[in-house]
Amino acid sequence: MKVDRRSFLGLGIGAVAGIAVSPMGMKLTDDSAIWTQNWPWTPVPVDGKVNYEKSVCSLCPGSCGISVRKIDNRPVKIEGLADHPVNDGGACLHGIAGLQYLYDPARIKTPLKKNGANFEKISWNDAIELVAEKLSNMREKGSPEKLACITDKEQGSVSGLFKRLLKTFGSPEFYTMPSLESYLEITASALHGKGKTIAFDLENASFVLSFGAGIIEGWGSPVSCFKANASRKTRHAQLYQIEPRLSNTAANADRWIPVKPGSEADLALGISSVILKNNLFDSNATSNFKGDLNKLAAVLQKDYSLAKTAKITGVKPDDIKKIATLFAKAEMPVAVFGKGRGDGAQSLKELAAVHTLNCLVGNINKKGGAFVKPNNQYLEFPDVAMDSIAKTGFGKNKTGKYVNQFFEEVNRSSQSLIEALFIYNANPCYTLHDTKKIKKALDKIPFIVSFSSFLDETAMEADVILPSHTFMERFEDVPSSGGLVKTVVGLTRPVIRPLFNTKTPGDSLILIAKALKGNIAKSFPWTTYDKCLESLTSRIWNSLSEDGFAVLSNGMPGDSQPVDVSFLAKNPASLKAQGNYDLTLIPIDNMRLMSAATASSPFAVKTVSDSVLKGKDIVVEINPLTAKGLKNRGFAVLTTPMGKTRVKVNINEGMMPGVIGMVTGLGHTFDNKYVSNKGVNINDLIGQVIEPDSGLDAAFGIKASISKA
Amino acid sequence: MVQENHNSAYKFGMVIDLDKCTGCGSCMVSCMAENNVPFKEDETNKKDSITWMRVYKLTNDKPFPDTEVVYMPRPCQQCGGKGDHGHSPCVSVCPAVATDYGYDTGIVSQIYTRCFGCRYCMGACPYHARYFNWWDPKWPEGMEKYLSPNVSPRMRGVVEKCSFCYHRYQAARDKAYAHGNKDHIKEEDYQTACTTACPAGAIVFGDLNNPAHEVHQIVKPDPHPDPRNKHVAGKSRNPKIFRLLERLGTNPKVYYLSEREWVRKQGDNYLEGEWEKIKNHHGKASHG
Amino acid sequence: MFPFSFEWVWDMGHMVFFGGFWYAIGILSAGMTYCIVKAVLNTMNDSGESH
Amino acid sequence: MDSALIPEGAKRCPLPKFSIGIAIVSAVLLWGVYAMFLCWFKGLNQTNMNDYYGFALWIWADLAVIAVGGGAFFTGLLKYIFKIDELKNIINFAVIIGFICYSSALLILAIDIGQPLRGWFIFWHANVHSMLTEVAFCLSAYFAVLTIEFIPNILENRQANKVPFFHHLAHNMHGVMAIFAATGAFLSFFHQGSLGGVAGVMYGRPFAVREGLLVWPWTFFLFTWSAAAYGPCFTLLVTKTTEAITGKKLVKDNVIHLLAKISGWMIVTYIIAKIIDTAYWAMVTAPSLGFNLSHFYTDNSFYGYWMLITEIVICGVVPGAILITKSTRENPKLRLVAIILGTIGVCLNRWVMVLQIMAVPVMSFDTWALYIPSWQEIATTVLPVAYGVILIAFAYRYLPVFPQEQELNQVKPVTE
Repeated sequence: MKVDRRSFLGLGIGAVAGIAVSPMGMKLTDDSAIWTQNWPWTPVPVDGKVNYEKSVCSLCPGSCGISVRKIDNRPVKIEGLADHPVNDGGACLHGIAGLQYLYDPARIKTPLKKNGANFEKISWNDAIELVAEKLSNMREKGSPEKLACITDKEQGSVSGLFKRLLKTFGSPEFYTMPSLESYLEITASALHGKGKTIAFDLENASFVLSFGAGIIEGWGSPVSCFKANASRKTRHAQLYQIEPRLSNTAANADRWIPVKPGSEADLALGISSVILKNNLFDSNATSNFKGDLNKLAAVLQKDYSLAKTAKITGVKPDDIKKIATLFAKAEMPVAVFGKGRGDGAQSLKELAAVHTLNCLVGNINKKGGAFVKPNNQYLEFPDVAMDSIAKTGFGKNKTGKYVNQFFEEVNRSSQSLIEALFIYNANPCYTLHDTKKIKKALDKIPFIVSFSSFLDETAMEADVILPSHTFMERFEDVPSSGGLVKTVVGLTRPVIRPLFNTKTPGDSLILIAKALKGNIAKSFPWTTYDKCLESLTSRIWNSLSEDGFAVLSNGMPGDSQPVDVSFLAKNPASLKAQGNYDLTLIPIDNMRLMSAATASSPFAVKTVSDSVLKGKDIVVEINPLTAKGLKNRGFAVLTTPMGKTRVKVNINEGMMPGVIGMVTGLGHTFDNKYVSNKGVNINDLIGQVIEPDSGLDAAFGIKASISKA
Repeated sequence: MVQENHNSAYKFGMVIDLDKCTGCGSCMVSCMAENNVPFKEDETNKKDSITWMRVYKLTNDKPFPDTEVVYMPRPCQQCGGKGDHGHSPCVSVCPAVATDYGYDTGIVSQIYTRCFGCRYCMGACPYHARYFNWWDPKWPEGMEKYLSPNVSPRMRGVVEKCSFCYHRYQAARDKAYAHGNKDHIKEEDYQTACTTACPAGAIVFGDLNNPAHEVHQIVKPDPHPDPRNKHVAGKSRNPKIFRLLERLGTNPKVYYLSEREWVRKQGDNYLEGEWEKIKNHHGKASHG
Repeated sequence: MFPFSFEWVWDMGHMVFFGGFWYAIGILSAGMTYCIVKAVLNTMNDSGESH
Repeated sequence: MDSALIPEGAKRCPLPKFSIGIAIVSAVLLWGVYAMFLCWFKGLNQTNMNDYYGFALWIWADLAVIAVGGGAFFTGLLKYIFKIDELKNIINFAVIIGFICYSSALLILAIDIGQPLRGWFIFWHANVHSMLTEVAFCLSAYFAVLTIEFIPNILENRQANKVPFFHHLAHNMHGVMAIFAATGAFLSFFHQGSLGGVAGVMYGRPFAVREGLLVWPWTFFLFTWSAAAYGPCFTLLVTKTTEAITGKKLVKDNVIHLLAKISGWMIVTYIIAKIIDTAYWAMVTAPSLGFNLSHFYTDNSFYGYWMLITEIVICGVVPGAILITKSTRENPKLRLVAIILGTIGVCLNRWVMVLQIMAVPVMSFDTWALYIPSWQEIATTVLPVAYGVILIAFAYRYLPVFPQEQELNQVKPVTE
């Protein structure tokens, strides 16, 4: 058959028509749509049996109870635990995003050893051996006090084990990072004596005078504070917020009183001055003052008159008087300190001045007031075995009183003050002021052991990393802290089998102790940390393991407390911000960003406003009066004595003129693209200013200038 | 085509106390974790950042130091549409019935496998409650293991939005069935993820049709149409309670409560002088 | 589109809309069928004539 | 080389020259095709659209090409139903332009949707209450009509016409073309209207929403009317351009004048309706929702009153006035100005009814959203233009598109 053009054409048309009417087209169309509904690269979560586990979140000192929803063995969601004494069902965004930490790209999956600029993987045996060898050498040289340790807190069994290791090893160099809890203890110690802490009964107070405390910005135990704040409306209680910026707390308060940065202590003293002058104080309470009250009163009358205070603080004299009267006459007043989240730099002058207000109006250990209570004591450690090397070493003086001073001394000294450093749950290279200086100090320490779960800024500086399980993979006791009225211990429990080749920090320590042999091994008689925990908490273990928490004390301490105001009576000077520029840069604590050892999760960073972070640029807040010549959302160069950085500008009426606000918690540099390399770390721009009378880093900010980029 | 709306049915709704809201973001994260919402490297372009629950920052625009700020969480408003007949702005425009109005719950659904991504619904929604998957959802290695099987992750190219945690409704309904009481879901058995997460207790969720539910007691919805606007139904009889853009007649099921007048005023648009005239009538129980 | 897809409802909306649509499609296909059939017939007639 | 395909008696440029021209335009086309595949394989993150701009450049392009493609249905309606016979001299070209416009619109829609492989759900799972559903159905059906209307012209190609079946088919189709044209007009009325309805029914968007008749908002009728009014302007504009490029007169002036006159009166009546609609919306509809007119026009310099004035006065009243006045209409320069303005006017109207709706904030605390398209969006929008140029070039070269061409371009007998 001859196929001519015509029949070929006909054939073609016929074929096309045939295919068009055949079911093939429809089948293909349908199949392709079904394929798009089941794209293999879009995950399909596996179903299974739903079950819940109780645990405690230890991402921040809040110690909230959590309920982890699991599908078979797979945790899928963290929620607040109903009826938990701390948070009663509520949860903060960081806790809810907790599972993201489990799968964080920056997690350390196996022990690491620094080799030149890089890390190489090593086995647990080799890692422990390496650490033990270094430490043994130090003891052999007779200088065990050259081993130092930095953790996040004093309380809890893990810190307890670190301290114990140091003690039996022979070193007094145990430090904790600054936290609200540490400031509460320092304040209590200065005014009421050692071994005590302070709590604020925000749930019942009828008038809260907050000196910058970010009650709804992560201060204290955040969820508990949120709840107390929310109940304020129904209780008709009032909140006056004193700070330079319209923070969320200030916005939610009944009144916002803008105050010049760094003059909060002066305002508190000015208010005390009014209270004393106008006889607004509680005369029963003043009987608890041991001496020096008269001296303080004299100082106040002289240096903190209304006019002078108004001049220093920028608050109108009438307002100061009004606040003093309202506060003193309120049924249940409480003055709260700890700017922002309360874990940044603070001066003892400010802490003491604010707390003196509580003492003057007699609300100590009264409902709705400030509670002065003994520190948590629920762990029962057996005695530590110490040999003579240990005893001599342990008896030596610490390098610095607080961690800031420690780093300063290490930097200053020409000799090698510290030869080995343990760092656990702390990120000083990120969270302390003048991070360059901190890194320089770490460079001077020849052997650093990190117990971090994540390869963060400080872990990067380590020589050996003994990676820890995250809080979802381990047991740990979590004592409540941060000004919470109740004293609660929670139990963090593993909700998933460890994902990587990591260990509980307690187990790492037990292994190190055993490798060090002798008395040190003897002081760590436990086979595992879990057994150790059970025996240390044996008194409350039943309650811990069954309910997930144990309430150590519920109500308010009944006793009256002696008050010693001799520190303030010496009339310590208020610290000035460093530098000679016209403006002052201050940190802003934002609830949606973590700024302590734990970095924010991807979810948390996602919620951050574009007026805080835009692309990779940090946005600073500035009043229109100060922002002359700058464009809203435009670029600017911010200069402080510590350096320069490019920022974006958010011109904002909620910021006091003359002040620049920059959020904390950005500018991380580790390997998690969802969280890191966004904005700058404000601690790079602020230097530390040590308060001479206390040894605390009290840099509330730094002088700065800003100009068009 | 007026359908019987909500007769002997649930009408789930929410009231958010803006005076209690702290802008902390718990609701946003709880929502994202509950509903398998993805995240990407840069989420600072808020115009392409999927946040079913978004918290807006409102300001009174007064100069320092009289500035005030309030946070406003905005889930999908689950509009009942004009006259509350179920013709929500988005549902009525979806060409493929990929979003539908549940007359038994009052919830606006979204069927991801049905949606073909025309985005008409997004244009129709004045609340920007709808989000498009411009990207394939991707999780860092291993992180997909935390995804919940209750909500399917969405593929690229479809629209998604808040569902009032519909899977929780289904679970509560199953529970009610199992207890032999299929028509009565307990208030505490069905609560959205944002509601339970809110540490300030600012969100109250429940059945607006059920006088026993707290949300009903707070909102006190007026069963009659608004005499000033025939499209508006279910207006709150509490003068401190308002809905977003109520005048458009979208009839949202999300109510807001604020003591501050300027906040209530920002809930809608008013011509000059209009607010002064109507604020005193606002939400009054004119009849009933 | 068809009465057997599940969102189909026998209401005014569907009947008017699809009534109009199928009516238009009907006219178009009938018209085209007419033209094609007639063209085939014409072609056959042509060849008849030429032979 | 290809002379066997060129209509008898017509003079065309040499094939190499033609090929070079086509190659240049094809390069642009390929650029668009590349962008199109990027969008299909990588997804719509290739665009600068976002959750505020779910509808953007593409939807505007869609609406605009459909509006200017309205010349096809309207000319068809006039020619076959109202029996204005002169229009037979331009109807083929109007149909081709319409065919290009509608196929482009369908292509853009296929790129624009997030799940192109599920695009058919709009038919299968149709929601009859959605304006977009109506658009999809009528648009596809009308595209079928345009194809049917285009087929006879293709079959009239010198070689194709030699096939008896094709010859008869073309002839028969001409015979019943009135029925197809009527169906086309019916379908066009609804899809042009529904495209207007897309905006008008968005009662959550005070800038878009309109009151109306039964289920149809006023924008429904305005869109149909404007497509009928401005579509012929575009037909005339493309004809004029083709004449300029080919350097030949292709359609007689009386035909052009007639179409221009009809277009003029349509524009005038449309613009009166549009002014009434705008005034009612500005004074009644928007204020009832709490909006002043100034809310929509005074935030930024782009979306200012200038746009409203340009659309209604400069590109509406002015071309209308030029085209209804005999003297100005028959002045080639002024007529050209009018048809250009008219084309711009309808495109601007579609821009406003798509993009400004998205830009205007509705919640009092929301902000204006401005948008600049990505190169991928621009390339895919230029793609249909290149495709159109190529199709017109081929059609002109090989099909007897303009019945008056030969008459108008007779080579004068050389006097010996």
